[in-house]
Amino acid sequence: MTRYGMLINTKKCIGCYACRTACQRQNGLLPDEAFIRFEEREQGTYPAVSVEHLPLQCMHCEDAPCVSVCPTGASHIGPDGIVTVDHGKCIGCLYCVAACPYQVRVRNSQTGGVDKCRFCNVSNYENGTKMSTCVTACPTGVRIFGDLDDPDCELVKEINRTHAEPIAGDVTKSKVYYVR
Amino acid sequence: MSYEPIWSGIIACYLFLAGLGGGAFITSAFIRWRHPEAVRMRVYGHIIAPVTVIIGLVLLMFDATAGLHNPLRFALLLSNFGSVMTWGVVFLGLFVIVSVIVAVLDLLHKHIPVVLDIVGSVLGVCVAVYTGCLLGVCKTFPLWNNALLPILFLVSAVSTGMASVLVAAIIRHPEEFNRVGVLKKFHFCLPIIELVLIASLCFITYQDTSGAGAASVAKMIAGEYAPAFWVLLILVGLVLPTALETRMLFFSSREFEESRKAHWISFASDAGVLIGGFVLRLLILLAALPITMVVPWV
Amino acid sequence: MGDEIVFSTVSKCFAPIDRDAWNALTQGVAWADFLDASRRLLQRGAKLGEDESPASRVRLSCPLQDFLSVGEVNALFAPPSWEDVRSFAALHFTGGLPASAPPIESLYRLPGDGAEPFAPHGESRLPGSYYGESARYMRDLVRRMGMSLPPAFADCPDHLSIELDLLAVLLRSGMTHQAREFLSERFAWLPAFRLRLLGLEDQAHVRFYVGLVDVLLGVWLQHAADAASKRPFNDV
Amino acid sequence: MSEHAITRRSFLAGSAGVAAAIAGSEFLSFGSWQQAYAEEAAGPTTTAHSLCNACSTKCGFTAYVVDGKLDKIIGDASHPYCEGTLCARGYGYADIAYSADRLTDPLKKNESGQFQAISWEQAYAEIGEKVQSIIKESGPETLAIVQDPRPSGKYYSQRFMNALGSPNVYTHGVACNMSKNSGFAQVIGASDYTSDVENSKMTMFIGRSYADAIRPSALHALEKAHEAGAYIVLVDPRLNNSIAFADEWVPINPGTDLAFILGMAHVLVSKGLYDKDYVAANSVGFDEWASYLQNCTPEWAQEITGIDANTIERLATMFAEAAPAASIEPSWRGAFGCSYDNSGETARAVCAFNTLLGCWNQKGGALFLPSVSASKLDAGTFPSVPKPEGTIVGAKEYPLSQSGMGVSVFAANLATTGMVRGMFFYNSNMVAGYSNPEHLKECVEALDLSVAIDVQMSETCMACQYVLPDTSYLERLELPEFVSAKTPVVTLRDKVIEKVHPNTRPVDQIFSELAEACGVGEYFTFSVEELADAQLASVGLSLDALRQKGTAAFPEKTFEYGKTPEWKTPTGKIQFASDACEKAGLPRVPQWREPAVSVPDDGASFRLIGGKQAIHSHTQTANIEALMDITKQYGLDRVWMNANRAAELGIADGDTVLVSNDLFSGQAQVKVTERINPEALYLPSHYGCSSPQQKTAYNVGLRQMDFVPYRLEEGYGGACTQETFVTVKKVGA
Repeated sequence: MTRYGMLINTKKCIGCYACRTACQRQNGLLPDEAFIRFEEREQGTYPAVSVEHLPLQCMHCEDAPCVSVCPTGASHIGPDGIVTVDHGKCIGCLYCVAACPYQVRVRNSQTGGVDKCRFCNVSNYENGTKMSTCVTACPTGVRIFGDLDDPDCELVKEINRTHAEPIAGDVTKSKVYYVR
Repeated sequence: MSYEPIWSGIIACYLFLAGLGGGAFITSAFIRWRHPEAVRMRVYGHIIAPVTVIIGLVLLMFDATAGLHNPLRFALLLSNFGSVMTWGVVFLGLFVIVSVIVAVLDLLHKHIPVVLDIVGSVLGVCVAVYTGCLLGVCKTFPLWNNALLPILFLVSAVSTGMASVLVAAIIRHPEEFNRVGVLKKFHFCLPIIELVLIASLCFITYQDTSGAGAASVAKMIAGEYAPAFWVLLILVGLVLPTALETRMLFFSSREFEESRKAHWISFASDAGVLIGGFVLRLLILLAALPITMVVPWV
Repeated sequence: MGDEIVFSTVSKCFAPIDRDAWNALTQGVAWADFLDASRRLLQRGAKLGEDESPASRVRLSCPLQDFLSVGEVNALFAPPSWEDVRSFAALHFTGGLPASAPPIESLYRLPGDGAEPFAPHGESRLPGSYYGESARYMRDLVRRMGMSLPPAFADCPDHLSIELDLLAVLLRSGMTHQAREFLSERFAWLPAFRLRLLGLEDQAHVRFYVGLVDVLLGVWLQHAADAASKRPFNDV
Repeated sequence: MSEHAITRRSFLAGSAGVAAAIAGSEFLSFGSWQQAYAEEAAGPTTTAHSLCNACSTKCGFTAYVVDGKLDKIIGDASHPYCEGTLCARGYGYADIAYSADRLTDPLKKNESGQFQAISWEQAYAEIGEKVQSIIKESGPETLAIVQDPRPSGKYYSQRFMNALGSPNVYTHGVACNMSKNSGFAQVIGASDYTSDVENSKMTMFIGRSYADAIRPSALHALEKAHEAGAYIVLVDPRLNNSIAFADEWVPINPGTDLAFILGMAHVLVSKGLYDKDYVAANSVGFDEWASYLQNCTPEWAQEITGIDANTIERLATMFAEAAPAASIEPSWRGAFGCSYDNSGETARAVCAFNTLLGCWNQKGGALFLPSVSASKLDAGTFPSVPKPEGTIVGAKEYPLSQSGMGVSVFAANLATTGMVRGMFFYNSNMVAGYSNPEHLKECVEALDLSVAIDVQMSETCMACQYVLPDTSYLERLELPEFVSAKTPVVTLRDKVIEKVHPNTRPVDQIFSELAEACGVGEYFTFSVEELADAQLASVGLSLDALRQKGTAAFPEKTFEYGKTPEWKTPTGKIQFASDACEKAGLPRVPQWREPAVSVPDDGASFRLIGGKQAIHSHTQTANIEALMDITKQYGLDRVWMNANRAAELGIADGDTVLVSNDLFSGQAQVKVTERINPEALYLPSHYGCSSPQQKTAYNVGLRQMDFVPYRLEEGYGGACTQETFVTVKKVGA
């Protein structure tokens, strides 16, 4: 079975927002509709300071709170395990926005519906379609996309090598792993 | 880091009106049981209940913009029984049906089967509790994600429901208002319970390990919402009604209690309860901050 | 017939045309006919693109006043000079200026499908950007119907002038049903454009243009209503 | 019902010349069209290669055009600057083509100061007449043009000005990297070099951040260097985002980089750790400098820079150990491109220090990369323009300034004297970006003729009499761009989409037609296609071939390590000592020079420093909604203040403060951070747009330049953009 997932190496992230704008272009999003959000943490005191940039996007949880709270079934988990919003079913109640622990769901200010990362890089991964996704556009190669059930793919090898983990532990069975 | 609340005024109205409707129905049932002579007040309660809930539902539909543009999508609301909102739709739907039937029967001076009163009251409780659970299952918000909130919303719902019936009585039928002593005593207790629940909610939420709870409480009681919290919710919504009712119930002569002046004092107290009920929901919606991944709220 | 004169006249008012054409349009009988046709089209019960018996025209009052303010009606009865029109266009139908209000549909719609036209006030940001969906639709439609766009409009096919011109062509070609459908779909952005015009300072001439837009809006309300109610929900 | 010819005339033309629906043609409703549009996956897709215009790097990308509208853009792997990835600005700035704030028609300011659309014919006629009368009355040297170099723009603007007989062709360099380039030229005879970061053992960055002012390939190199274990040092008052791939932050006091370099040089020289053979073989004036350096001890430098003497000594020693696979990176605008009265001298010190390491053209050191250029073209088709007499205005007063860039603001400053009477601006927002905006606005308004060519209403456009609407970079073919790299290439900005606004014109056409109107049309008798093709033919390519590939390499010119370059200085050697500097009133060897303005030690004052953010460039990207939305969501327009200083002033994170000095005063929110030197207040450089026509950018944040007085660096002419201080006060306190 294919179980798509992603690795995000925050040690390489410079917080440049290229992934956000590339994603907007690839997916034709509105200027204020971003599937990737960022947290930036500063630690230490001057001059011994460190800074961490953390990009967050839909974790495509196997135990997805957005899916369980959605009253119309618009948010659902597709056959390939990708959490998907059926735009024809969404009423825009925003319950999923409130329920998502990662706050990565956005309201489309034009339709009122809710949207989020669609793991669009699948097309690139499966048949090499040229895209400007967060994975391919990142100038420092922060992200790796792949099949979590394929032990030979780069994603799984890199997760094992770096001991990457979901950002908030096991709470939602997230399929996005982080190196921090 | 700034945070834009997900829901605000319209949803606060909806939560408030849904609770108020449920509370009003319960009030009517209570009046029928303990004050059968206060017929008018009972009718008011029975009218207020469906009307407010329906207004609330319409507001909810307005807030769900994508649904508003494509109304047929609302038909899908019953497709996921794992969702609290779906259960809410069930409760609200049944409640509206029952309360409308009861209101019609009452207006036509037909007998209302007691079983309808009981079913309606149970549904009223469900609706009120549901408004709390709706928020409560959002694990990301410590201010919501606790078992106190549904109780607080239930108490507030009954309190505002009673206040609405009492206000109507003061304006239209003061003579009945004078005769519902048990109801008033009961009504008197509720803001005190609410005060205790709000204090507990703040204390417990403040201890949340993520920091988001503390930040939410701070935002509510000491931050940008502090004036609304202390003046509108605590003072106008809880302390003032308690103080006024204490005077009316325990330190006034029977004559004064039945004077028009006293009625207006009660009116002020009940209006305070209604204001407080709305502000409570608004603040709970606006002040709640989600748990962040790495950057603590300051 | 003759409804198309309303649209072809307003079309020319928003387009860059030369002095002779402007004078021919506004100083002769043509303008009176335009006003006459507008009045008729705004009558309750009037049917777009359908002939009426001369008798039915007699019953009528002055429906212009139902849709237009007195100032606007006066402005319509005394159209501005070509110099005034040209200088108004230079200030307001030109992009990138503080008081820009180009009559181009894309600018008043958010990108993407099914967008509700948005009402911008005064000098605030226009909600859309150039060459949106409506522009591509108009481009395709014009092409499909075997016509071509003049170079000056090559890249804003959803300019008000072109939309109106096409409507006039539809009516002239007897495609009444299609004209109604086009009317109901295409004019939803006019309230937003109207607000934009009202926010301009140059009120003397604004009244003339708002008057024209109000004639269109009146026609839209009168004739699009039935078409709109037939429209199914987008989807479920 | 009468029927009039006029009302029956249509804008639409049918195939028979009559506008009528053709029998059998089908009307398609919007609803059905939308459905069809969605189902067909949105029409045919075409692709074209272009070059980004969001910053001066000009990365190559492939643009996908779906049904005539720009869709996604993907960086070209073959382009040496982007290597397949673009930055946020590139993705966002492409929206400019469809921006609602685009200029659509030629504009002229009327008596009441309002812009009004006029015809191109009128604009050309009036401008041409004015140009000719200025030339007649005061000579062509009173005309000037300022441009931010772009492939076609730099060619056509220079040709236009020279054809008129004026040598006054300026770039934005005065407020960018001119002091640095000029200082470098004094030492190494070249205005720039490239650090071989990815192969280095140690590289030091002074005021430059690859992660904030992004050139993707540079970022790739930095990442590789970090992974290979190179020691990367950031010398910057601010902990910039490059720290992800760096090992040490040196939080230097702003404006003191020169002392820091001198301190390190002292260590190398006094301990004999420098490459003595290299210095002896390749340079002149070393002894002079060495004797000056005697007093520049690390302890001395510590006093000035705030950096511990041990750190200075340690870093110098590490450099010596890593040499020659080590260098100080050339930087760009950052700390010494144009910032201080000592910027040019700092640049000299940087090159002098690198010489001590013997790292020129060594693997991991500092390289002079090869480039290719078009050879001379057929003078029949492309008539050569006679070289104008005289030198560029400002060269006399600022003898060290690079004539290829020129002291543009000095020229503007002469407007009030009548020595400069007419100025053109192409793709340049001088008024908002180069020095004090209020002052520059007055200068431009004092001109007898001022013409701006741009795509949106910049502050410079606002100050001009005429504004001519350019097509956006996506709507035209430009001349080939030759790029120096380890393997040099030539790249192409091809036309991606049709013109969005019919009445806009591409830069080549505007200048050719302007030239015609000014009576020098004989030099512009060719099309941009012809010229591009001829230029490419001269290097063995063709326009068609380059259109297919976007980027073509010249592998035979590939860089080789170890070759000693030819030093293009007056002495033919690396110059520790410079006669030209002495003549310009500066020391012969790089010596410590205080910044012109020192910050009062009153507890409330800060030196105001600028710097790029990864999502913006200059003032031109601020009006892009997708980029400005990031600014707003993450509060990127906040000023950065050191946490201790903030505590002393009673300022908390997120507070609104009043930033003021004697020139300007404005409110901003504060980011209280440990990431900045206590002496500095960082104001991101992209905000404070004062052009109401840029409706997204207008009034967001503060503009650094508003706080900067008009001042030029001695000898070099740099705009001294950080020679200013401000006080900060909490609003409502």
